[in-house]
Amino acid sequence: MSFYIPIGPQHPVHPEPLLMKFKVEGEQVIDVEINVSYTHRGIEKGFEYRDYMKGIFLAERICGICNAAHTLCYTQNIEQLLGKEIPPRAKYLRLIVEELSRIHSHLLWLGLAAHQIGFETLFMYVWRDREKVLDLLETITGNRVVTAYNTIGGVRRDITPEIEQKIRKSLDYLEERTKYFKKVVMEEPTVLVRTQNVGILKPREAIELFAVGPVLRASGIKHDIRADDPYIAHDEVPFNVVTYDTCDVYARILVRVDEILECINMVRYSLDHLPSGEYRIRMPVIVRPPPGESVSRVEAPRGELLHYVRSDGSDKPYRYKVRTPTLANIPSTARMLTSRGDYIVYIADIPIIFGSIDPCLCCTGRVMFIDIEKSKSWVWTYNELVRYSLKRFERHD
Amino acid sequence: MIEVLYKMIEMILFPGFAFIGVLSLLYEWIDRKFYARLQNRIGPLYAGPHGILQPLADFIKLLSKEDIIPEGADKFLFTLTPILFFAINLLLTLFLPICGTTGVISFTGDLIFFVALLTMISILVYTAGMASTNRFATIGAERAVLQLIGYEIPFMLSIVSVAISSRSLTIKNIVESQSSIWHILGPNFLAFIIFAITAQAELERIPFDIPEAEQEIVAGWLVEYSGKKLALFRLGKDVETLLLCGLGATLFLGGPLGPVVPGLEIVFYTLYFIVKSIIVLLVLTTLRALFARLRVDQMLVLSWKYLIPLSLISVLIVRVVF
Amino acid sequence: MNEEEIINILKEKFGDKIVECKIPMKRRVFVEVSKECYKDVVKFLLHDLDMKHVEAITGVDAKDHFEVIAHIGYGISVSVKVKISKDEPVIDSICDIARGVELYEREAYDLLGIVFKGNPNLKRFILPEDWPEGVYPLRKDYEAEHPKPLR
Amino acid sequence: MGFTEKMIRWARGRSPWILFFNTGACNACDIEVVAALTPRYDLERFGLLLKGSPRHADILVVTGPVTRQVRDRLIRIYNQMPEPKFVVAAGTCATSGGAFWKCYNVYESLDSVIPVDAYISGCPVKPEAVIQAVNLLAQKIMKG
Repeated sequence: MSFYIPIGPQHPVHPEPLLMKFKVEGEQVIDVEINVSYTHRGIEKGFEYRDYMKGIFLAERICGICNAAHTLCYTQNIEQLLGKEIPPRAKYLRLIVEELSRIHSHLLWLGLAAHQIGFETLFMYVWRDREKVLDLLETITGNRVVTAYNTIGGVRRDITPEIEQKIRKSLDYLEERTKYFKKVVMEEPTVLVRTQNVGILKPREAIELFAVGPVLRASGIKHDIRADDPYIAHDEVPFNVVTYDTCDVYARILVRVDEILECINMVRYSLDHLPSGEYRIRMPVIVRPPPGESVSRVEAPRGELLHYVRSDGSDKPYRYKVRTPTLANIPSTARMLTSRGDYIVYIADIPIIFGSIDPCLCCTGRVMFIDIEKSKSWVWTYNELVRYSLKRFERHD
Repeated sequence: MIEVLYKMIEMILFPGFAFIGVLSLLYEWIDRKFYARLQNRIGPLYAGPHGILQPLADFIKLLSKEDIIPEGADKFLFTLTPILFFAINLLLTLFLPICGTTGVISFTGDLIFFVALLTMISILVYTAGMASTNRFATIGAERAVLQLIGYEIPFMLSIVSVAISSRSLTIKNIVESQSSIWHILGPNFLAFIIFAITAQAELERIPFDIPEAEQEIVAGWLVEYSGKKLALFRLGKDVETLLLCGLGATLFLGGPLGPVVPGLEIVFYTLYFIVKSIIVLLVLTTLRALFARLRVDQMLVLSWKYLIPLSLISVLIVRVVF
Repeated sequence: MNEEEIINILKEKFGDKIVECKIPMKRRVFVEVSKECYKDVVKFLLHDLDMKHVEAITGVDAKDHFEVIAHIGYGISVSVKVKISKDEPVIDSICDIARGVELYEREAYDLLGIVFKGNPNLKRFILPEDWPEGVYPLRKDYEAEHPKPLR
Repeated sequence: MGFTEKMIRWARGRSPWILFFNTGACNACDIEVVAALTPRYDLERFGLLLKGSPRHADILVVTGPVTRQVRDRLIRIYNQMPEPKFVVAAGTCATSGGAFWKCYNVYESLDSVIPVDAYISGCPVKPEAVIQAVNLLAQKIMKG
């Protein structure tokens, strides 16, 4: 007897609204439809009504957690159009804020993953230590999460020596805590049982379905935009691409934890080699880039983020396209969530598998549902399901 | 006549419902406060001194909320299960020896009756889930029964090993047999560990809160209940926590026994009982804070592969020693 | 495998079908291709030059025609651009050679109305169910306004 | 009957259970509201619990501008909540549509869809502001 579980659009563990419809037999998941169109706000049309300077604030609000990556990608895109080169100090400052927001995003995800498998204590500890990074971001950029730090032509604020001391002190504390979390994740039996060989994505499937970021690297494929196509100061700051090859949720946890340690070293390195000089070049208030188009790519915490802009010489972009990392990971998630042959997915695994790609649905506001096996015919169409659940839930008064 | 009146007072007031109700709210407060402390948080603080009235506030608020019965739910069962759930739990607390070596009710072989009713509670959880015909509730109910199969046998065996070591099935004798050494210090230490793990499963708390897994199936079998019914369920669960901690204290830590000033036995007995059951409660709360939630199939594997053999060994040890 | 080599290989493989190509900056190649050989160019890039990663497909409503741009590649990003006429916006889909691209094509279909022949399920994709048929928000003629409040 | 009335109001003020719903926000406000539950800010001091099912909760915290698809889900969830319920609009997006001016798929503000009791401004909402809002709402409930 198979029936449907609609999880969402309101669900305690996924902060964002998404509707996942699972065809289930007993505890086994057979099929999935992921509908994430609830966060579609029509941002691309919004860009066409804003001039380039105001566009930064809209780009920032595409996704709250990885907004440093979005503003970086946006400003880099416009600078490529203008053909302007930003001063080296600005490059390093942008790199520091980008890596700090990556630490904050990965720690946030680690807490949420622990919450999804019911490990409340680790969730509380990780989020308590995450406050340290948020304090750092607040001292540097003035705001805890939405850091309006990058602007066209450089950065808005400079780092003073005492801020530098503060960063170094917090980083030592963070490094020691992250090592402790890594030990907990690797040794805690219930965590291992819930994450090992769950949500399998083989390397061939990962490439074929165009997975990006930690999901790709957890399947053993060594691709990272910071290494392949180094932007801002990534060619000078050394770092190694972290890969694990057990292709499951456990590998994704470890990839992200190791990446936190990498980011800590990168920020330390860039603090030691911070070039002097001014941190921004003068820009006219109304920016009018020459007609043309440009593509800019950034390694956001969740994967490879791509911005494409086409300008026609006026002060508003003619067309602005954003392709977010979670959009690229949705096909591979659908593949992970369906049981095939001996690989069985249980209902209890759904939150942790879907959580393992670190979904940032507001970025993905442009994705709707995917049918995996085309041959499947659903018992109900979408509207019938809504009517059925409406009748079922209606208040009895 | 005086006898009946005295029994009534005992039933209603002292070791009976009023006392148990207040004590169970106190236990929920200790549990939440200790759990928050383990997570480096402060826990409820502003409802009354140190937040001690927080469970009371939750209970009254739920009582005053509107009570919704979903259209498709089977009305009779939907309203009956919370009342039954609360009533059985309260009835069982009468067996616990709080202010003396015997509870309010005690007859020979009352341990078997006690344990039988405990299983009844899990069946009630299943009917509650099935009565509210919400998809999540049905899955929660199925998981409750699956879990019941998992932990019921080791739970019984750990109690049996205590019964063997004190050679009787009545709680009174078990308590008296522990006057020399507590069961936990003797060969029954292994039985205590199994009892703690399976009590955690009976109370559906973190490592085993699969039927109510908030992240996966919203709130499991509780999803449709609101208002008075939810209040009854929550209070029933608090009383059940007190029940199992009390049972743990009685079976393993020698119930209310301990050095006593001759005049005020009752006060001392109650104090001992409360202190010992709080110790068991703290053990359960640390268990709750340390682990992540298991999947249903993993839980069954754990209980059938590890817990049952362990409990059989403990019964064997006790049989050899006594 | 730097940018010039890619352009040379493409030039001698497809000859005159390559309308125009330029290198705006390091590790970026813009190639404009005629409509017929769009699929073979993508196939050639993906398999023979072993770029094996399609990042995105962008639809652009240039005033008199549509444009479809496929961004391909891990390290060096090659953007293959194709012009399609506005009254008959049909192009063959590259879903069969690149499975993960299904979403990007359906997004372009939903927001711009470009039909991708061969896409297995080209259905409503991002917009809400009650969105009127035939209205494509990203077209220049569409004027964005907020939905009317209910209360 | 003044005493029971006062007791019920005290109880409602002291144990506000929240239900969280993100109607298309950029989830900066979501993580800040959840951050308010973690050790440093710890909303559980006020007896606040994050509940999963609309039946259990009395305060609906909504973040983000309401998109068209989410509108009828939001109304259904609002109907499912038992009677003395309150709605908190967290973040400028919920109060006034925020930065998504001229984006076609977004309602102007939350109170154009459901009645709202408290507004928290800020983009994203700071955890201290969330605590302030919970306190004010609790006082408002206690005064009736």
